[in-house]
Parts: sequence; C-alpha cells; structure tokens
Amino acid sequence: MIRPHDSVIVHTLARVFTPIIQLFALYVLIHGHDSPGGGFQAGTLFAASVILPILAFGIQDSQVVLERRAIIFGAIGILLYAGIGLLPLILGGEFLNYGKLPIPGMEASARRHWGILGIEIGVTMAVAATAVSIFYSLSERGEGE
Amino acid sequence: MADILLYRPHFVAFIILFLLGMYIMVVSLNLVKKLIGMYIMQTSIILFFITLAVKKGSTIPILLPSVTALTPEAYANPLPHVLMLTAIVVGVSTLGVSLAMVIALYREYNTLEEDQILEKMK
Amino acid sequence: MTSSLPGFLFAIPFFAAIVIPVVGFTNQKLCRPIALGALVFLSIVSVIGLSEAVSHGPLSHEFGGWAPPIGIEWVIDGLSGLLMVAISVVSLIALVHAGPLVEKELSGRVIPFYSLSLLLIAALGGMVLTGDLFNLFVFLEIGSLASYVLVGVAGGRSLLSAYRYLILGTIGASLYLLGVGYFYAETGTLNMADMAQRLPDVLNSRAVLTGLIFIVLGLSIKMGLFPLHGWLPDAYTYAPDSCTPLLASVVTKVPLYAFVRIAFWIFGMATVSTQIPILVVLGWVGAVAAIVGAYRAIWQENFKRMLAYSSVSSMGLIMLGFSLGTETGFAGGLFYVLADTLMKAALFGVAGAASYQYGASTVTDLARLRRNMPWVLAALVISALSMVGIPPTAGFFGKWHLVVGALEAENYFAVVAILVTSMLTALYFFRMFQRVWAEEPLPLVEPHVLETPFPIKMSLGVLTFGIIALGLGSDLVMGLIFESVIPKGF
Amino acid sequence: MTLFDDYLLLILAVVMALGAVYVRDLFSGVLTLAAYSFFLAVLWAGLGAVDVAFTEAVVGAGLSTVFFLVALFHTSHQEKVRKPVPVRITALASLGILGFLLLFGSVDLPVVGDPESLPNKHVSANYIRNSLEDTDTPNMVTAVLADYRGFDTLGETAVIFTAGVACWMLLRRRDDSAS
Repeated sequence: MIRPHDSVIVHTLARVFTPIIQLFALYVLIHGHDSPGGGFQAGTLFAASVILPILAFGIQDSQVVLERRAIIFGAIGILLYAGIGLLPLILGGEFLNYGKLPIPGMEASARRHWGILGIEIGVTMAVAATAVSIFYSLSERGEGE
Repeated sequence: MADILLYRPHFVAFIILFLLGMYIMVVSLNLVKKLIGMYIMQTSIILFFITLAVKKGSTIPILLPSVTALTPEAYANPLPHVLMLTAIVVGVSTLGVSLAMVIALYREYNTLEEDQILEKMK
Repeated sequence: MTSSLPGFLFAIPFFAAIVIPVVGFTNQKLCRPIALGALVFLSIVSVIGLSEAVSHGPLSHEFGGWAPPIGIEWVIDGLSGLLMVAISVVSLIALVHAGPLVEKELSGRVIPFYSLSLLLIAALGGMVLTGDLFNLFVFLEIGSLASYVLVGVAGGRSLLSAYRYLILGTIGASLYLLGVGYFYAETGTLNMADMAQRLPDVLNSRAVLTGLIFIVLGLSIKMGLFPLHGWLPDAYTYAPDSCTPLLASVVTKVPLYAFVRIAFWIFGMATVSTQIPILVVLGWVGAVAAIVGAYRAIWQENFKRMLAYSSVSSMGLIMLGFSLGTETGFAGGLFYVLADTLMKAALFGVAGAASYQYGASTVTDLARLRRNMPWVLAALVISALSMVGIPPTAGFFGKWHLVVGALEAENYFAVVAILVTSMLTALYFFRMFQRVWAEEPLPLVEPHVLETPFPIKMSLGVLTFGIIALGLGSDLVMGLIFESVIPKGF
Repeated sequence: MTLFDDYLLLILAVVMALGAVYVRDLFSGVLTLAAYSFFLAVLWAGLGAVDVAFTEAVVGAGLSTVFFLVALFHTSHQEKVRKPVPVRITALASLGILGFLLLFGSVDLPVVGDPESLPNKHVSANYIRNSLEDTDTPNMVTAVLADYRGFDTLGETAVIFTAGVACWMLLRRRDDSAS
C-alpha cells in the first residue's frame, strides 16, 4: 500500500501533469501513423497518468474497484485487437488482414490505415490497463506489513 | 581482432554490457541485483540489433510528405526497430513477473539474499 | 497450399485465454468449461490439420495477407501437425486431470490458472506452427512467462525454483534472440523457408556459426538438456501438482522441436552433420545426459524429483536419436517425443493423485496407493513399464527404433548408451515397485480424500490407454513419420 | 550524429551500467539504471531509431524504474555486504568462452552503417518502398509493426497481458471471486 506524499509541491505538480500526460498520450496514439509513437508508447503514458496520482496521493478506497478491474480492461483491449484480426479470417481472408475488413467505400490501403488505428487503440488499452494492474499487484500490501 | 575495437565501438559496448549483465545474473546473490543484470543484458541485445539497422547518410524511417521517389538507401532500416520494440516490451513484462516473484519471496522469508533464503528453508 | 486452419489453431486457445478473466469475474465456475471446450475444439481442428497436411501437402497461413518473407506465415506440415496434435490432446487431458487439484491447491486463483494454462498452450502451438524465427521468440517468451508462474505459484520453495528458472530461462531466450540477430545479419530475412534458401551462400561465415551455437545453447537451456538442466529438477519437484503434468509433458519438448526445425529444415542434414558438425557434439551430449539423468534418478527419494531426472534422461535419449543421422534414428527420436509426452503426463498425474489423496510425496509413500487407489496404481505400473521399455508399450517401441537407428548408423557407442540408460531406468522403477509391494506395509494413514475423483481416474485411464495404443499402433505412426515428416537430405 | 557522439554515449552507458551493478544501495542502483536507459535512448535516437528511443524512454527509463522502485518499497533496499566479494570461476570461464565466441563471430558481421549490407537490403527495402502505398502510413515502423508483422505485435501485447495475469496470480491475496 502506498501512503500519500506530504509535500504540497508534489501534489500540485501531480495535479497539473496528469491531464498533460493524458493529452500527450492521446496525441501519440493518434499520430502514430506519421510520427514516432503508437500504441505501446501511448499505453505506457496513460499508465503513467494513472500511476503518478497514486504515488502522490496514495491509494484510495475508491480505486480498489479499479484495481480489481484493471486486468479486465487489458483483456478487452486485446480482444479488440484480436477481434479486428479475427473478422477477416471469418470472412474468408487471413488473420489480421485489415485489407479485407468490411469497411465500405475504401481502397485497401485506406482500410489498412484505419485497421492500424483500430489495433493501436486496442494495444493502448491493453498496455495501459495491464501496466496499471501490474503496478497495483506489486504495490499490494502483504500480510505481515 | 584488434581492429574491432577501433571500428566497432557499438559492438564492443554490446559485448561488455552483455557479459556484465549475464555475469551479474548468474553470480549475484541478491535477487534484485540479478534483475538489474537481466535488464542490462536485454538492453545490450537491443543495442546489437539497432546497430544492424544503421545506414550512413540515411534519415529516420518516416516518410516526408514531399518525397516522391523512394530509395531504400535514404531511410534507416525499420525492421530491426520493430523487432526491438517487441523485445523492450518482452523485457519489461519479464521484469514485472520477476519482481512479483521477488516480492512474494520477501513476504515469506523477509530477505532478498538467495543464500539467506536457502538457509531459512532448511 | 494456403488455408485458414492455422489461423484458427491460434485463435481458439488465445481467445479462450483472454475471455476467461473477463467471464471469470462474473462467474468463476465458467472458467473450466470454457478452457476444456476450447481445448476439445483445438484438438479436433489440429487433427483435421494434420490429416489435411498429410494428404494434401503443407498448409500455410499468411498472417495479414502478406506473403512471406514480407509477412509472417504459419505452416502445418507433417512434423508441426503431429506435434500440434500431441500438444493439444495431452494438454486437454492434463487440464482435465488438474480440475480437482486446482480447487484444492490454488483456490482463489482458479481464473489466472486457466488463463495462463491456455496462454501457455497457445504459445506452444505458436512455437510449433510458426515459420518465422522472430515470431518463434515472441511465443517462446509468452510460454516461458506462463510456465515460470505456473511453477512458482505454490509459494516457498517453488517460488525460489521458479525464480531460478526465470533467470536461466531469460538467459536462454536472450541467447536465442542474439542467434536470430546473427542469422538476420547474414541473410537479411527472418522467414525460415527463405533463410533455408539463402543460408548456403553464407555458410562459411563465422557469424552464422556463432549464431547457430547461440541458438542451440539458448534452446538447450529451455529444453533442459544436460548440462544446462540446472533449473529442471527443482522446478518439477516443487511446482504445484496441478501444473506438473502439463509442464513436464510438453513444455520442454517444444524448444526441442524448434531446434529440430532449425537444424534439419533451415540448415539441412548435410550441413549440420558435415560442414558445421553440431550433430556429433549433440550426440555425445545426449548420450551423457541420458545416462547421467537416469543415474541421478536412482538416488532420489522424492517421487517427483525422480521423475524430473527421468525427464533429463529422456531428453538426452531423444537428442541422441535426432543426432544419429539416419532416418530411423530421426523417426525413433520423434516417436520417443510422443511416447515421453504421454508417459510423463501419466507419471506426474499419478504423483498428483497420490499427493491429493494421501499427501504422498516420496517413493516409499507410494505404497499407500495399494490400499484404495487401484486405478491410479495400474496407471503407475503401466507407464513405469513403458519408461523401462517393456513391450507392447510405447516406450519399448521408441527405444527399439532408437537402437535400430543407431545400428543403421553403425554407432555402437550410441547403442550401448541407450541400453545402459534402459537398464538404469529399470533399476529405479523396479526399486519403486519393490518399495510399493515387497517391504513392510506402512502404518495406516487416513486419506485426505477417500475416492479418487472421476476426472483424475478418467485422464489417467486415457493416458494409459494412449501409451498402449501408441505402442500397438507404432507401425502406423512410424509409417506416417517416414512418409511425411522426414526432412530432405537423409 | 558523428562517431564521436556515439563513443561518448556508449562510454556513458557502460559507466552507468557498471555503476548500477557496483552500488550497494539498490535504490541508487535502480536510479543509475534509469540513467543508463536514458543514455541508450539518446543513442538510439541518434542512430535513427526514433520509435525505439521513445519506447526505451517511456518503458525502459519510466515503467521499469517504477516497477523496480515499487518493489523496493515493499522489500529491503540494502544489498548485504560480502567480504570477500563472491567470484565464481566457472561462471567467469564460461563467460570468457562466450565473449570469445562473440568476438570470433563479429568479424563476418556486416559493417555498421553499410547501406548495401544484407539486413538492410532484402526484406527491409521492400518495406521502405511499399509501406506508404500499401498501408497509407508514412511511419514505416508503424506500418511494419502493426501491419506487415502485426502478428508479432499481437504476440507482444499477449506477453504483457500474460505478465499482468501472472502478477495477479502471484501477489493478490484477497479472494477475487467475491466481487
């Protein structure tokens, strides 16, 4: 269990930085196509924006729910990724062949573009949730403490 | 072999880091120190792959909007980069699991030293 | 021929593994049906895949619709189809067996147990089917992470052995990755088939030689080949009983498969026996491993530890078979892989049942099985006889073909090694029988559980039946291996 | 980036790695490791691997350090002092053989920076030429990561998910089925 930090500076900075990190993560996710970054980096940044307030303010009771559910969000993220992959397979193509996604009125390359964005969102969710879940697991108080 | 030292600084650094990391992993008796060694060893392999992808006079593997003629010589090789992104994530996952084991061991034996844990098991 | 079957072989266990935590939170009782259902489905699809591959030639699936070497492909051919069937069927039986044990040992951790087991099975399938060296690394890591945790989840000693397994396993995986890097640096590709075409041009390169050495070293750690087996005895001894049948039967066989694929398909028989003669070295290593493993097993009091050394010995025998350099030796090695998968699952299953009902862990404790566990005792006897090599069990035919292969290769040293290993194996199993029957009866202890649970009985029965059936049908299996598995160049 | 900068960063990285191993206090060791990771990220950005540099900075220097620190919060952070420092001859000897093998094999590796070397030509040239046309994505690393080798990436997401489930299994004490 993590105790709240008692410095005002830390609290204020954590408050200021959390939304900035989230905004940056969103930017990194969406601009993965034409600048460095993508799902993993965005996911880690989202995880950082959850972990930073915990380090500053400690774990509160309201977060226990989140703690138990974090891994589920991760699973949903992977299901999104693998689901996008499975759709073309069921439709008679190959696993992960975004070119055969059923999006009407698009070139194959454009479909692939959107397919990539879709799986990057899945990766972001999976990585962010799983990193937070690992963090919670590691910081759980043992019996003797 | 002497010319390797001069012309392949990256490779020399890779060998030093790789062997250092592996030595610490095998020899150190502190459970967390072993993981520090593991981290160093894994990153050294990333260094090896990244140097494979370097091309003299090339730029980063992101196309500029204005470019029309695509020449492979103009961009760094993207494939090792992709492989190493995977390797980094694999590394951090392994680290998470091993730290979980370390914490679980500490809860039971109240020490991070392997020899003390073995003593307490008897 | 392209086919969507390999895609489904990946999707079935993978989706089940991820759905289990989601569903498990609402109703924990659903985990087991989902896992078993997925494995039944997986077994059916892999049998279909094997029969298709045998009758119509290899099936490949190009992920993302990109033809290799641009993309990643999965291939079902004779070898990978056969191993996929073995993995899916044996892991299904192992998970059926695990049911009552999980409830007892890992209560409160049922959801992650099933999720991790399925991730492990998906990863093993991925390692077997993939046609891409880096993809193999990714699945190697998924499988390894899952198996470290399954070893360590019992706490205490099992945690420390899992931690050591993790350290050694990570060294192994890193060496493998480094070897793949060397290959990539020399050929510019990661696809196995493409690499097989490009390697002959660069065989003189020292980088290829070192890359091969690193890969063999890394995979040897993962498969527990003597003298790099350091993690294996502790891990198998202290791992929870619900996990050992799964871990001991398939997890070490798949890195062995990866080695076979790289040595005989990418490099080819001619290269590994003459130009880069690693087979000679591995033949010696295998012979020593077989004898030393069996010798160490004689001195073990703990039943699971004895079986663990027996695994080291079997791995040595299998490696010896593959490095004989004859068709029969190769086929015998592969046959022994299948036989050992069944035997180890059965023996560790017996160990789990004994400790579930009586808390029995030593060889002497097994005498308690005589009282009211006749079915389990029968399974123990048959699989032990198979380990020793008594006809008509699968173990006999495996050793028989190995000996024939060694004679064909005129490698009399290997013949002696196989026979000595058999004698040592007989020694430790007959010592076990002597403890069970001949000695003074143990003082009566009330069993924890009176009746052997049905899933355990059933899975042990199926495994025992499988051992005898594989022995009786050995001509059929060997015919299949000769017809559609043996690589070119023999 | 010139060769001189590379030398400087490599030396800094090696020094940091040695420092992380040398210090007794594990907190300092982990923070030195973060600095090591940071220098490597700068080095990789200089070598043209911007995506890897970004990931190393957030995952290596960031997330790994957080994991290490949280683990140290819950355990002890002082390494036991041992005199004499344990040295294992067998380990040193086998690492010596390994080091010799690495040097032995390195002679035939392609020269660093050679655009004509095999790893830079065969498959990878294909990615560079076609990625924009095939996938409408200017960042080739994203195109290869998410599309050409998208299956690897699914595996890699599965790796981190496995780690999440694994930590859950190893460390959670409360009965999760109750919720």
